[in-house]
Amino acid sequence: MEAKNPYVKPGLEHEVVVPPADDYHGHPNYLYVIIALIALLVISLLSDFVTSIILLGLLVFGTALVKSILVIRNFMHWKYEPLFIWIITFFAVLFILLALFWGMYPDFDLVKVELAPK
Amino acid sequence: MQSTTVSLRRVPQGRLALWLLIAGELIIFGSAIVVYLLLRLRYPEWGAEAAKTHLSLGAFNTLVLLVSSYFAAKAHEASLKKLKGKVLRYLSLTVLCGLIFLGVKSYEYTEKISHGYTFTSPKLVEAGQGAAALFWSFYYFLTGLHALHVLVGLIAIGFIMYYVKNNKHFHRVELVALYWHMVDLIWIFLFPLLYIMQ
Amino acid sequence: MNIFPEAVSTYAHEMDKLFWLITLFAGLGFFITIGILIYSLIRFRYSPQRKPMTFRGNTFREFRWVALGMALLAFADFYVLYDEHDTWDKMMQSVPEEKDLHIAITGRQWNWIFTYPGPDGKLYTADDVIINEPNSTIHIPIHKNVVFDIRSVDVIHSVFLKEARFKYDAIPGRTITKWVQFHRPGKYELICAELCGVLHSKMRNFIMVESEEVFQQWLDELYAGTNE
Amino acid sequence: MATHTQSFWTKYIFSQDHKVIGAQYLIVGLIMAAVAGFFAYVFRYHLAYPDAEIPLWGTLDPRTYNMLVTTHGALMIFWVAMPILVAAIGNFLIPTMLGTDDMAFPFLNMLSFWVFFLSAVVVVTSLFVPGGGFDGGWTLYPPLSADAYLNTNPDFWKALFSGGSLVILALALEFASMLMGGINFMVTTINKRARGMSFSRMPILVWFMNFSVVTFMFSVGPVIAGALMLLLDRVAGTGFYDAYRGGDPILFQHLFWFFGHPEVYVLLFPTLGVMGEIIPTFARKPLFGYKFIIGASIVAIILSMVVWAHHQFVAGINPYMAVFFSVGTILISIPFAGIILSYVATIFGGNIRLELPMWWAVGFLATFLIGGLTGLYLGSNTFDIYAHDTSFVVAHFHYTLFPITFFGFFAAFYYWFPKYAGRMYNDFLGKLHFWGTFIFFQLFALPIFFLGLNGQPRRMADYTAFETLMQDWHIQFREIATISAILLILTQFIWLYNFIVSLWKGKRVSSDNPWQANTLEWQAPSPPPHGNFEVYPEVYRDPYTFGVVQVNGTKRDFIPQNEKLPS
Repeated sequence: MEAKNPYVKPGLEHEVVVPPADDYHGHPNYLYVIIALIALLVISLLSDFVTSIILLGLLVFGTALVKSILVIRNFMHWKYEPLFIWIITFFAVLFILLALFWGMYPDFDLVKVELAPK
Repeated sequence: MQSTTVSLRRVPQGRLALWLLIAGELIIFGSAIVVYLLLRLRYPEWGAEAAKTHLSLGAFNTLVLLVSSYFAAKAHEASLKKLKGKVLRYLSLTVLCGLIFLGVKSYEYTEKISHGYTFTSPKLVEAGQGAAALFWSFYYFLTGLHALHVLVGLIAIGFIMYYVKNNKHFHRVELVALYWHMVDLIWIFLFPLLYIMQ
Repeated sequence: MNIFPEAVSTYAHEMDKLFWLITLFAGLGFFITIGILIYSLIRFRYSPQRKPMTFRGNTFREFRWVALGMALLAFADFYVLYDEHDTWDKMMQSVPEEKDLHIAITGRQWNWIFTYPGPDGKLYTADDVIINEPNSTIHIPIHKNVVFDIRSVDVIHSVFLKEARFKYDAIPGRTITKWVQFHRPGKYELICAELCGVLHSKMRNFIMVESEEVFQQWLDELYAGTNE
Repeated sequence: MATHTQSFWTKYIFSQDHKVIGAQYLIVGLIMAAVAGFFAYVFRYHLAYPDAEIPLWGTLDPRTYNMLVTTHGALMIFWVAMPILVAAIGNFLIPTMLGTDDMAFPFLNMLSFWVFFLSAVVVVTSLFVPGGGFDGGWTLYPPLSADAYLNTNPDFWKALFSGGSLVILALALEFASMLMGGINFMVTTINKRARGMSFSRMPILVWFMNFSVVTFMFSVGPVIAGALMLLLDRVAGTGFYDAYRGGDPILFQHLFWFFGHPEVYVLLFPTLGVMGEIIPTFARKPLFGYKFIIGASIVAIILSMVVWAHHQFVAGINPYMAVFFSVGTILISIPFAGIILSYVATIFGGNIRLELPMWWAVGFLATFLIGGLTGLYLGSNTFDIYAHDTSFVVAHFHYTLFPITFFGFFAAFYYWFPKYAGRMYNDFLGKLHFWGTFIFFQLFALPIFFLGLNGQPRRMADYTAFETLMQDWHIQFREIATISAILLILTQFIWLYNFIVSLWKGKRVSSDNPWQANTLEWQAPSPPPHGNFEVYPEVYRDPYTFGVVQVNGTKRDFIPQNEKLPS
């Protein structure tokens, strides 16, 4: 059966090129996911009525975070991927962005900078 | 199947490459967003500028992108069973959503530009509000870069639809769907940063 | 030939000492490593009869010599950091309370602009005296804390007084406040150390360090010159 | 393997064969090295003899001097070191070492080369556009590089076809090309290993190649965003780096060095990998601390993402923050010291054949040691205040990047030349080349340390304006450096002659495995055909099984990875 696969070269059968059809363990019900996403969008829009800046930030970024996790986990099938993928797409990216923020913050927001006219 | 001794081989090479590409893209966008955040914290007056963006249009665009992502996921599901008609239908819906997104975006741009909030906003600079002008530079930079990715995604989907039509490369539907979800993901963060945080 | 230019500021000697400390560690590291390398090349050169060793460094017993080398380097590193911290604190983190002279030094393509406080003794007031010409010489008193406000109007420049071990970038939009105290009179070149355009290599001014009285006399002349 | 016929175009130009693509990268890299080397000759000559007419060039004005220095730096880092070390060596070796036929994505590989070629064309074009080439330093610091910064409405096309914008565009293309190549390398390594080759049996070079591209991939994002913003500042008149419009020049420095520092490791890792193959083979001894080296590299990669601001100690950054970055910088020396010491430990106790590649490896270790140890001076934040932007820095990074790029490349060249050319190089000319390069390089770079310590700033078109920099010994040292640099460049012609003559006239190798090494590429025919192997190998052991053994009654001191021993 493997030999019929046009992507498999003789002698190199151990190389996985094309996913077998039963690659995924299952599919989430995408309809529930999209409904949840839209509900979160509506919640984040409620921020117009929120005056407290902390609550606003929490609400807006909290919903964005939950939305992104829903998209990554379900639409992008992250929950079926091996650890390696998690490391490169999540931990590494997060580490780098946090490092960037951490390294630049004292230079940008803890110093006095003037916008002198020319 | 000869040897799949190493668990990583479970990931076929196309998807692996796409994940690596996504990691790279997320860092590019992420660092632009980090820069935006740092300056946002420095200039409280950016809140007033953010209030001038069109919240309802932004929200509508978010909705459109979320729905398009849903269609892309459905197309992927159908592609595994090689249901050609279904894949094509869902992919065209995705493209439609992408086009609506770009249309709304360009309407927003023209509206903003007609009010004098351009890439460089010379009016604001002359009025001594250089920092406010910088907000608009960031607005166009971030959304423009994102729109560019939407455009690239649309072209890629076009190619994939052509392949699927010829009953080829069904597994590539998944790759383009992954890319499309990434575009969606970036917008999920851009929307609150540019539109909501006033 | 001296390796360093003459050390004329209060922290210049500390920096030179730091250099020799690092040189001690780096030199030790260099000669030990090169020594082992050359010894191995000579002692273990090819011979058909030789049976090479086969250790792979996977056990700690085999690995300990490399671990020792790393530990020594770590020690040297942290000793250097510990040793230098006082100097760093003095140079960078604490501007002295008594500012005997407060000057703004502003980079411009391609010379330095110096702003002296006017007769009222305060900087950034209407009576400030501005010296803005290529190759100009400014004067500062010896044994006094001179505080510089380093600024730039166009591109990035860098104030470099090599005898004082004083070097800070001038960044547009920022005022960077640093201090220096000279303890030897003389005329020192003020170099721009950051590429700033075509005439970067001609961007030069002088700082004349002299006694309090002579400086005061020069300052009076400066004020008189502007009053004309 | 593949026996289908190929036309000239698909075989040599738009080839998808990893070896041809490697050769293409190599050729473009070497041409750029010749250009950058010529520039180095011109401005070194000018530094030693400021008023003299330069042979083959003429007189040099300060603007052209800045342009040459800038272009020399940018070319050497991005168009010489990157393609030769990462792309060429990686393309040649990764598939063959893994015992497979080609890269995971041959088409992407080809695309990656042609995007790189385009970037090389763009960067060379940038030298000839009206207004002249870019002269703002290869670090592209704004506002100097964003010279449209006063103008909120620049002429778009004129600004786009100026030297600086074209350099930024070329960089963007180059990054895109390297990202494609890097993804290809990683996918190849993960999915296309020979049967039985687990991660712990991979040659150390393949590990290091992957570390290199991972470091590149994860650090390049910020500078891509930053460079786009810089380009917009130039062509569209935005104010991202304009302090008077709310932007910040320091911003670019952060984004640039976030990439710029890991970039050094991107270049260092392939060379360490090459040494990790050469040293065990010629010491006839297993690599010391294989797992330790891998672990230390991972630690170094993680640390390299949090040390970037040591390039900015004098650049007005928060002094409290500088202490953290100094600690990080100094910590990162420890894993690299461990790796270098592991190599020394590999040499210790071996049965050392001092063949030519081994000379280059030893030369690399000795030279790079100086480069690494002088990093201590610059990593110490206090001393860096004095040493920053002086020639000390110049000497330091030449002492690191020259051995990395050229010793690494030449070691790899002489080691794998018999495999990929099927012929042997001339050993005498090779030795001459090695000693010439080694000695003239030291004579070129050592004086610059002393000039720098005496306070000579870098990037100065001439020092005639400063009396304290024109003492007799300064002038003599500059002359020594210049003459050595010229001799260093001339020495490379020996190599070029050797290369070309050996390629066509060299003695054919009698064995596919002339160095008696263990890795899989030596089991392929020399030169390997399209598809590399006649029979795809299966791997039974790690690649460093050296030491005298009895195999089938005969005595030898190596067992190739794919040799099945009767148990």
